[in-house]
Amino acid sequence: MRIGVLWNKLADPKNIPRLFAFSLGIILIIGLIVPMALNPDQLYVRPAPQEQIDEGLAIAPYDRGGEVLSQPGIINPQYPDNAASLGMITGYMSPLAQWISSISPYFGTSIYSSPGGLVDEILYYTRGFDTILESSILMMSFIIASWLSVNYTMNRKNDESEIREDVKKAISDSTKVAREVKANDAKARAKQLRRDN
Amino acid sequence: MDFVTLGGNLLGTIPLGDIVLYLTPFNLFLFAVLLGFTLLIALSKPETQIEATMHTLNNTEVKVGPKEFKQRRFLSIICGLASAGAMITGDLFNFTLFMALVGILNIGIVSAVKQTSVLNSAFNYGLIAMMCSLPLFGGASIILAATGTLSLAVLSQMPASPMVVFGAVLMLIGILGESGVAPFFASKAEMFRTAGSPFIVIIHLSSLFIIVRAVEILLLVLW
Amino acid sequence: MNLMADILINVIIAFLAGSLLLGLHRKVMARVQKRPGPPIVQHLIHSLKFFFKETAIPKTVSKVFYIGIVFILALVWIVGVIAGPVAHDSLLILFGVYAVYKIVEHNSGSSSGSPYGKLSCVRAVLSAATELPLFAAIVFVYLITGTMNIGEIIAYQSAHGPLVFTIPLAALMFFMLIITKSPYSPFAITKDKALISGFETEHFGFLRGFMLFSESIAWYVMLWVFLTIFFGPLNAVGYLIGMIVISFVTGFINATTPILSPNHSVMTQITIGAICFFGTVLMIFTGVVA
Amino acid sequence: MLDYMIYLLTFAAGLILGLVYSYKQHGEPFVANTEFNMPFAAVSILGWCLAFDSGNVILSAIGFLMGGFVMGERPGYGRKETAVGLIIAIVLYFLLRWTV
Amino acid sequence: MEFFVSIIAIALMVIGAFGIIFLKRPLDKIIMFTILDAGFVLAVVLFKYLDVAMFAALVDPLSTLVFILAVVKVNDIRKNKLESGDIND
Amino acid sequence: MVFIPPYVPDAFLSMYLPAIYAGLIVGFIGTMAIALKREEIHILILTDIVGLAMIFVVSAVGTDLAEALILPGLVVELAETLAISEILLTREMRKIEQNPRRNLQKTSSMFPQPFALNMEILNTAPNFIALVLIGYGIFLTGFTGGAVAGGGIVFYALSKKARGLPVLMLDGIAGVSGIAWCLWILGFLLFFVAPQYWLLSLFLAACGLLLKVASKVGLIGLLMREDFDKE
Amino acid sequence: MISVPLFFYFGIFLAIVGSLATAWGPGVNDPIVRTFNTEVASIGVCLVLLCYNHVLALLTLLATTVVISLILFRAIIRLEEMGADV
Repeated sequence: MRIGVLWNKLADPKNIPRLFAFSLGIILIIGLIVPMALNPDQLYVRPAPQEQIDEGLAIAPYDRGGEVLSQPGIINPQYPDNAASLGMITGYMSPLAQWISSISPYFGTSIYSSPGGLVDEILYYTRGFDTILESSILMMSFIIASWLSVNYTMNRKNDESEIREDVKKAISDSTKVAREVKANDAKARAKQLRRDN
Repeated sequence: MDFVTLGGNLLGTIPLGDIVLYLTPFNLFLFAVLLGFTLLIALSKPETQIEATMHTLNNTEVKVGPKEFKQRRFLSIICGLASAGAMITGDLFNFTLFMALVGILNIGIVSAVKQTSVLNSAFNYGLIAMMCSLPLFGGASIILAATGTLSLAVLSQMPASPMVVFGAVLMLIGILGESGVAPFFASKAEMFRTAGSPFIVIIHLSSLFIIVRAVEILLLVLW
Repeated sequence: MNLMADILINVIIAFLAGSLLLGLHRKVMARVQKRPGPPIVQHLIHSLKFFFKETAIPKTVSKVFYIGIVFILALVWIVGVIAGPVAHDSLLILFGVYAVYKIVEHNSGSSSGSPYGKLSCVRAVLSAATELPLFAAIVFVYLITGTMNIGEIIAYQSAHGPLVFTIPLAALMFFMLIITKSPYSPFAITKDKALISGFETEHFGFLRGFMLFSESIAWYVMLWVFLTIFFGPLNAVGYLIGMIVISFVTGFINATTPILSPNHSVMTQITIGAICFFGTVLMIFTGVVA
Repeated sequence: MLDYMIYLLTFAAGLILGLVYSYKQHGEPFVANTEFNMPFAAVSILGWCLAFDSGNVILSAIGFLMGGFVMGERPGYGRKETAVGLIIAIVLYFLLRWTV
Repeated sequence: MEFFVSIIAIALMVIGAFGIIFLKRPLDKIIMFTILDAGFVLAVVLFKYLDVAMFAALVDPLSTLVFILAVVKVNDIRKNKLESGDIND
Repeated sequence: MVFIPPYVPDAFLSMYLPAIYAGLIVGFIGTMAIALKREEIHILILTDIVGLAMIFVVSAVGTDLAEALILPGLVVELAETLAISEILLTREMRKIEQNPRRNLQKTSSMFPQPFALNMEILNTAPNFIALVLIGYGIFLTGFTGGAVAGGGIVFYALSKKARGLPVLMLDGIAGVSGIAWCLWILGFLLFFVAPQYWLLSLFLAACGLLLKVASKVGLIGLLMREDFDKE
Repeated sequence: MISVPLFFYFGIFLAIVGSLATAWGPGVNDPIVRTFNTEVASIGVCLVLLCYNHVLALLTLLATTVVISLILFRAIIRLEEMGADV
């Protein structure tokens, strides 16, 4: 193929996602031969899987120590000096959560995120700016979607009469279409019957 | 590699927990330009696009309706602010998030128009933007796994391992797709064939500046 | 010397030298095509003339941008002069200047409401690909010298010899950018004559004057950056000869090549850029480059 | 840098003056003039020599003005004169440099 | 004990997964999806996260409902199209 | 009792490689399928798989940070899917609108039509399940709570009989979520300006986010009930 | 003690099988079927998250999966209703 023809194909928007996907896939598969290993020196390290629940902690798997409103939990962020009340959120439990933790050891997930807990500390405090962005992304896409549906795709004002007329015009204007419809009708019924059996 | 060799002397930082925004002359220049353009966008009214009509001697006017105008102006201002934020952020994941925000806003700015060709390219660009979440977030988290940090200040002091290079390559392809350059230009370029010049300029502006910034970030990470 | 005076002098030099060089460029093209061509000073006279013409603003424009954009264009290239010849600052700032220049090109096309400007604007988006070779070139310069500061790059070159001998392919990439930005170049899709004057079509009077003014400065700054980061420490005569030679060469190239269709132009640039990029990477890894 | 600016300004002024002057003299359509114009050649030689070899800012500026005047004539005129002037000036420049 | 429950959970999930993939009729797929979800809930219970299991059990009927609605409506539309002869095959 | 180890436990170290390879393979499968597919709705569905690969790669790090990064990433995937599918619908509708004769068939309709379906579960269960989900979501707060409560609202809205787009309600929801967003920003800033009020900031942030996400997800339900509605 | 690796590898297996089925499974030319098959992959991802103890992420994933499939179904159904050819 001549290179010009190839380049012309690249100018069609429809081909671009596919080309992008293809190049991304190639790079991903190259990743399989790259030597990879997890660096054990990480931020916000968590205990081994199931360790806390096996020990029977009431708020497993999110127990990071600390006492409610008095002692901060243990937490290991990048810049501890930028966060003045570090660990307090991790150590905090709402009264309701405290009550639930006293009755059963199996509700740790719910308890430690209501509100407070480690993930909340990261989401709202040490990396709160990320969450602002994430929720802004959410908000923006909903603005786009709801604007489109309120003003266009779901807009009842241009519904009913106009669309019906369009349909009618489309059918009545073209006798050819009508004839085809009739012809195909029979064919389709026959096929449908065959398929049902 | 540190900030100083790339962008000039460090003028200051804005600490927000783990995410530290920083300012060098280079970042400040980009930031100021983006804010200036955002201000202009907030002030200006869209143009009327005049085209010749087929088979007659008349002209067709393509205008931006009042409802559409409000929506698009809002989205463009947010887009300007988001890309301005991307210019000064000092955190890898934060940067990818800014990019994702810019991507979705770019689609939103043209989503209200009537031309199907524009919508078509917006849709295709949207598909790319969705796929980009894998290389962008994935690349950032591979770098996180390899080095144990996301802060650019720390990353810039670390030597690059093959894994970091792979993460950076992933991020690079994500950035290329999201900002629509190189072989992926078509989907984004078609989006500009619509009226509303003050709004579509921010699409172009944000993607160009993000490439500029991305190169700085990749240099920081890799060397 | 006073900084403001320095900036002013450099801007005036950039404007005069840039417009004379563009005139020379046009003359060379004309001679290659066996036409007498306009006098060399014509471009300068044009630029000055437009400041005294009546300025008309079309009804359809988006006014703030339509007027603001020409000042931004002029401002941006003055920043380019400051960051380059005056202060010897970071290369990345010059890169940012170039990026803003593309935006201006884009927006002055689209803000007018004319279909020609619009097409030029869409093509400006397409040609965002020219950024990448420029980047790659800057990155390679950075890799070799270990700095982004123009002053330090000059110092490096005075110690180790011009960079063009070390990384010729990167210089080629940069040179391609210069070709792209030269008038009538095969890659100048935004100023294709099928689009009248491209993005400038609807700018009249002093607005056009400002545009021509900034274009002259842009040409000077780009040549200056190219000569500075690849040909080492030069004196005024060296710069003069270098700029004239480059104008000659681009004139020859542009006179003999047809303009490419938009997507072909973009992909050609990207392909050349990619080849040069991988070539340079290969040279670095095989140890050809010290 | 100031001197370079002055040179450029005077050179451009010379170019423009030359253009205006030669259009006053010759209004006809384009002709490639092959005649060698002695007075202009003298101006050109003097101008370029002053510009390159005087070593004084004001004299050089005047020289650039004169050189530009000849060089800036309308297309087809003043080419040979400029060439002669430039060659002589450059040769003189090197002679001066090597002998002194 | 736990090992046997694990095996049961995995078996449920395998059956569900392959059922979804290989069965032809959409309604069968929905049933298989319920089986898959049941296996998953079992696994969560094994991991002793009861609140998550509760939530999964609540969401299960929800997603099933969404699937049923979608399948029924699509069938409706397709039948209409076939009957009226809009599509030819 | 050691609550957090100084380094990543061995279990996560050994799980990293399989997880990330799985992520790469899933991503490869998804992208290749996209590269081979032509129909756009199929590509839209397949991007979902690519999003799953993203979750793999991020979660493989196995720290609390990784979890905090997944959470919003998921919501973003959802949001982008919604916006893009809406654009696809708009495009097709515009196409039909511009050329109705060629594109409209007899049974086609630009707007969702009711269909006959009578299910017991739609009459009895919704109030209860929706209530439980919303209550649980409020208890959880934050992103997760928002998603859970939003799921409840979706379910409730789906099983309602009213037809027609409730524009007024949409506006109200948008207003609520805007205020919630402001709450959240306020809480975030308060953290750094006045750290002693961290508890207040925490509740502001958490409740703001809950309201925001829940109202947004609930909005989907309102939009959807046009499509899945009974006669 | 339950075997975490067992569920971990099984989750990976389900995710890969599910994505393969989504990509090239039987009958996937029907978009409804394709959307069904993504559920398999997402349950696989859920298992992996469970093994990593990313429980809150798991909750969110469960909730968003339902909503995403709802959105996709809506798009599919509307497109079919319109008779659009995409």
